[in-house]
Amino acid sequence: MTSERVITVRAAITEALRQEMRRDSGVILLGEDVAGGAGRDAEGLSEAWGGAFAEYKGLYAEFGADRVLDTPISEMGYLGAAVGAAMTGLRPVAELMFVDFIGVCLDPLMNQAAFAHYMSGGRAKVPLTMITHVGAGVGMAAQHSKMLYSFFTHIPGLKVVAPSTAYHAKGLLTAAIRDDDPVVFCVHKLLLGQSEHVPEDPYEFPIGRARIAREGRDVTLVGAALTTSVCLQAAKALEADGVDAEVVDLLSLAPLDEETVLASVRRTGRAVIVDEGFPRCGLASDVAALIAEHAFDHLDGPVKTITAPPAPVPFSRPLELAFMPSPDRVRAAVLELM
Amino acid sequence: MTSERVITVRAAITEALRQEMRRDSGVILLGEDVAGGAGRDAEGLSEAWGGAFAEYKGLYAEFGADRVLDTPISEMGYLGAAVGAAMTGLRPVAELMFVDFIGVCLDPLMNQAAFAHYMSGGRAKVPLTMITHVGAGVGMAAQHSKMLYSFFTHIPGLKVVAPSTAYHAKGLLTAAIRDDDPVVFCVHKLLLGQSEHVPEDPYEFPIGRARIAREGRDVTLVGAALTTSVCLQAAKALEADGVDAEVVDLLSLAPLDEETVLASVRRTGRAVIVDEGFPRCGLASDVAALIAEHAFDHLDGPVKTITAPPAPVPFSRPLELAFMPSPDRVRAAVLELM
Amino acid sequence: MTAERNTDTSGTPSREQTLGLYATMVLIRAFEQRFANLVLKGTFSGAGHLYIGQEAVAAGVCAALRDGDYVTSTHRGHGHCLAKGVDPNEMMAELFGKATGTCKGKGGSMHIADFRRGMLGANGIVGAGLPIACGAALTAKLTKSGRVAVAFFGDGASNIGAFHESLNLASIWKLPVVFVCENNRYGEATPVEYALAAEHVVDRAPGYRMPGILADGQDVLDVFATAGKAVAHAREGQGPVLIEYETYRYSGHFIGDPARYRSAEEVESFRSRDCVLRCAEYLQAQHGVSSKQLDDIGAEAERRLDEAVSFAERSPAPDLAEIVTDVYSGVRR
Amino acid sequence: MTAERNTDTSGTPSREQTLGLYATMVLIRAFEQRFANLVLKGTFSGAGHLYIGQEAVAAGVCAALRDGDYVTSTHRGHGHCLAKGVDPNEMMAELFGKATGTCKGKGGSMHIADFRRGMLGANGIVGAGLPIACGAALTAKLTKSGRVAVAFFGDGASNIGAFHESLNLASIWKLPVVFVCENNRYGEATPVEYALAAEHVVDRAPGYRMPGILADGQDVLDVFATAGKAVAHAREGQGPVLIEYETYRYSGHFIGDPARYRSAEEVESFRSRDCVLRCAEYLQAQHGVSSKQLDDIGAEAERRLDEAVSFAERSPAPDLAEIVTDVYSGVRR
Ligand SMILES: Cc1ncc(C[n+]2csc(CCOP(=O)(O)OP(=O)(O)O)c2C)c(N)n1
Ligand SMILES: Cc1ncc(C[n+]2csc(CCOP(=O)(O)OP(=O)(O)O)c2C)c(N)n1
Ligand SMILES: [Mg+2]
Ligand SMILES: [Mg+2]
Repeated sequence: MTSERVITVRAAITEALRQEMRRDSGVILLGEDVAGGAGRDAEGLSEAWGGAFAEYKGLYAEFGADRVLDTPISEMGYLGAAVGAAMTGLRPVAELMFVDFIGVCLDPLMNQAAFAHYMSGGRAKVPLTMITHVGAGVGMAAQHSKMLYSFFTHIPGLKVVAPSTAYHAKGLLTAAIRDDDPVVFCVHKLLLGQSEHVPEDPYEFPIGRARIAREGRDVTLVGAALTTSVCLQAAKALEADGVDAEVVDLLSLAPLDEETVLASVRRTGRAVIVDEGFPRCGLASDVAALIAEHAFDHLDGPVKTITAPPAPVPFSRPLELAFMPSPDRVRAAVLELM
Repeated sequence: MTSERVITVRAAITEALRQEMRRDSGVILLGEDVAGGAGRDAEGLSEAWGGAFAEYKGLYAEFGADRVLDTPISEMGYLGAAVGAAMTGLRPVAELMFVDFIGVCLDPLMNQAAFAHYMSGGRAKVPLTMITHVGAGVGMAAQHSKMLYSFFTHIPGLKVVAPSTAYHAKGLLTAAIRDDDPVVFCVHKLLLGQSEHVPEDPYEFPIGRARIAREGRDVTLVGAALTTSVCLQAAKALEADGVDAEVVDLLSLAPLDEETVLASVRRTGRAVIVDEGFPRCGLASDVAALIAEHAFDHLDGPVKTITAPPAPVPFSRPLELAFMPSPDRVRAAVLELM
Repeated sequence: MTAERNTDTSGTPSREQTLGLYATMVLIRAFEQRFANLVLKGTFSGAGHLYIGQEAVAAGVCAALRDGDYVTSTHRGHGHCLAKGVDPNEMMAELFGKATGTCKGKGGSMHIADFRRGMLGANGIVGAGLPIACGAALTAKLTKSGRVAVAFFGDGASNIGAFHESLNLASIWKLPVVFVCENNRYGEATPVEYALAAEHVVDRAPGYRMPGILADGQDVLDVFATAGKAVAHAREGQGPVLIEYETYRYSGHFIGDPARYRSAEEVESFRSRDCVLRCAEYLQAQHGVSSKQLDDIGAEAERRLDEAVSFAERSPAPDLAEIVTDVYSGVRR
Repeated sequence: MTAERNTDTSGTPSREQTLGLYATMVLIRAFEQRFANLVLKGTFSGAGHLYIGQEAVAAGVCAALRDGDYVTSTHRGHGHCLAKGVDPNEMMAELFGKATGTCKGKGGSMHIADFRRGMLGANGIVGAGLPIACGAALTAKLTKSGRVAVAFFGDGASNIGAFHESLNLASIWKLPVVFVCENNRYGEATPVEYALAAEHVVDRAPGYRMPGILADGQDVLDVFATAGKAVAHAREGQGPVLIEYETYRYSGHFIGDPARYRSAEEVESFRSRDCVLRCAEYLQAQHGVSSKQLDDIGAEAERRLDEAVSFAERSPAPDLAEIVTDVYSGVRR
């Protein structure tokens, strides 16, 4: 595979956007500083940022101010506008810089975008994609480090994806933009710089499909976003313990690929769900409950969950690192099951 | 018990507020039309509403405009102000008329109230109570009928209660107002008119404690808010099937009384969780996962969950009624377990 | 039954246009009366917010629009729907929760929407329609469709964040959107003079570098003329406009609200300037329309509603399987 | 090391007051320089938003406040904290994530709060401090404590809903709160003239029936005088005031931002009006303060920061058990 092109998750996101914006003139991008230096083309100061996480560099240069729109700090306004634009024929991609900011703009997503199709008896279409950044590990504390993807998963009508690699980031974002329903694309900040092989041609990774990131016989580790790599590291470490762990990478949180999860647990008889989100009413308990209800007869032991502690994300570096699920915690949980 | 005083949940809420406002001059009430006719005292037109659900009637008359404050339609503004008032020594009770409106004001609750104590290293205190109305059954469709208590339960730092009777409504609201942490008080609209015995003297029902609403040997039914009565009706019907069902009424969703739930399931060996909320990442899966992880060895069968369907709340009456968990669905689920 | 679509979007309406405006107002009032009676009879559940008293605003504004133009509405949206040309049969069926309703019975009064008519939806969330209208206007601007979006909202909504963010966004992006504030003096039981830290909602327009117009919302001619100017301004690419119409809702906030927060004199003072009566007088005085003609319009509205009600009554309830359909569109581009 | 608390809250500051203002500005700048160097050295992680260039606003406004008065801040809050009297040792320890920090190391730069000093918190959410300040002002009003609340926020924050709702609420309730907008020309990489649909943020004050003041945020004397008037107005129960200070941040939005969205000339034009230099010149010209005295103030600030940094370095990291403490206060009334 050495000759294959390897790019980062960040570059994969840029590429998916560029290709879809070329493919369909209805695709627009809006958010805070997705370009930067708005209105300063004359002075040659435009596209100063290309997004707070630099995923949009080059898009303003190629598609211009009509399709790459910097917004004021008005999440309720521009996310609601994205919903209205989607209802009337465009395919907006709106960025919510940090998922934590959903506190100021949940309504357009929940009561409007997610429900419009249903409330209109199937007439409204809201082909909206919201890209947002989730997760801890960057030292930004409680208001900039949450996962919150369980909120979106809870809301009927929303589709929710969380890529774990550059390959899936490009495929899922492409699928999200082409989907006629609102999709929340949750990318973990610590994944942005990670690289792997990504085909140059446009492709979709289907929303609603999980993958087996590693095959194993003894226990099923379920991960999403960053915790997929945590599971893979734990699985590697468990080899020394003589444990052969399978790793399921959810990729789509809604709709959830229940069959892939259940089939794996039915094979292994053991399950540990690893989720960086908060413990209560989160993704881990959602998947654990699915297993406890539909794979119960195949279980050889309790369904274990490993999540963030029941606390806001702390600032202090050692605390923040201990806050996030680690391969050691996963390994310890598995060994308790064996 | 015939001689005992019987009042509605609505009246129990009024009484708890009146007694706490008399007890502590720092307790204030604010929200939209909690009085009504604001500024019209001169014309004798004040307190026209006493709240959209008439739970506050008489409070404006007794405590006046300084302590019963009508607000503009500015949930972000007045809920945020309630947080600031709580940080500086008052004990505000803020009403969010319908929980669905959290879409316009989640931030003051999540990033501010819930996290302030933690982010300040324990220095900030936010003795805020938010009263909000949840649930379907009143024909108000998708934007006025959700539960959403799982959102609050997900957020570390918040306490969340959901009374099922007038007795618990008064005791939990009193406890919430006296608590130094932010508490979300979720009352189901269909409970407001239900009556039972409520002592006249002030009392607290401890936050964090569930109750056994009915004792039984064969299966544990777990309910909250309105579904507690659904479970009790199912339990009654199951007698004819020869099934002796125990009913656990959660009352507090955060902190959760894990011990009461687990002890019951360890006795009965079977569990059905009944929750009017949406299925994904909700309360039902949270409790089911708790059981699957910590009472697994005592389980005689899968942990079943009964929730709302994976859809927004429909308007049409027959659809709305079928949308809500029913005793029949609970009974059927139990019979599958026996 | 709606006003003939206005092409000359400025000045005084022609005789036919005025007759159309009158017919629209009469239809709206008749519709709301029927609705109120049905709710009071307990025919169906749910919140009902009557538009009676404000008919001139919906009629006048929508008459200044073209079919393809967009409208976002509120919890008090029946008038906006009818004026925008939504079918009364489907609307009534929706209120009955029937499968033949505008939204298959899934939306109800607060969510009536008809995308075929540019009616992007009533809304149960105060202020939520403003950003959506900005988005529709953005589509119009980027696709150069020449369309305009109108956001209807109330005096109470002018104090919520979405109002602020929408007006600012529309102004900096020069969006073809007209913000129509129906100042009916109350947000629920709260008087506007208590909740609004300004004399008029339009006093806020300069803070967004936006033209503001204050007009008599009980005079359909005034509404038609001012809306025409604002819509033309937006359509010509000159950016958004904020209009405040001074009006009044005769009934309580919802069906059943005794409205104890206002005096009988106040109600009377507004009723005495009733938009329907004044339009009738105008038609008779200026255009020699006979009372017979006016009665016929009233009778036609009643006939139309008999038809709507029986259509709704005859229609089937949605199949229970519909509970879980239309959650996802399932369609992909 | 903060400005001596001002009692005569109006007019020109005395010699001593001015020296205090100068010392505060110098301390803030020195603190931010140290902080920036430590971040660039990779001493600790996290976002760092420097206040350099805007020192006159924090210094001048807080000098017009009393100890018991409240302040809500932003993501760019170090200057506000220092000016309000928060201990530099504890602040530096907080930035190091140490147990001795203002927040036990749990909050970090964007959440520094010190309730003992009325400092209700920096905030990572743009606009979130405004409603909180309204609430603090409500406490002051209802308890008749005579206190005042100040909400610091940026030009970018003036376009978010919380700004609108807070100003309206403060006005109708006549709250003793002063809204201090620091217009430093940018919200992240977005120029104010693009994002703000008005020439000045204060142009929005009339829409809330509120006095608006526009002043030179690079002139600490002007800031002190205007803040004094506004604070007095609020303290006397005359209601809220909106002040806009025209200022500039010399560095990028965050430490590491090359700030390619602005020209070198623009930066220079503001640097040439530097608040610290101008105050120094004023002290020399008007009060015959020697350059030696000024140097001593600078030296004292550096000494204070040597102390703060070594305090932070010497301090222990929080125990890992602290991850789950302070989630609930556990206390009950
Ligand atoms: C965000 C939000 N807050 C509160 C409500 C409850 N509510 C419904 S209508 C209404 C009053 C709206 O007043 P106004 O905007 O003047 O419209 P009007 O009812 O007068 O037509 C309120 C407070 C809501 N639906 N949404
Ligand atoms: C609600 C919200 N939206 C976006 C952000 C990201 N953000 C942090 S600071 C900032 C710019 C703020 O600009 P301004 O208010 O002018 O303050 P300044 O940085 O200039 O001091 C933005 C957009 C945020 N923290 N919160
Ligand atoms: Mg109104
Ligand atoms: Mg700024």
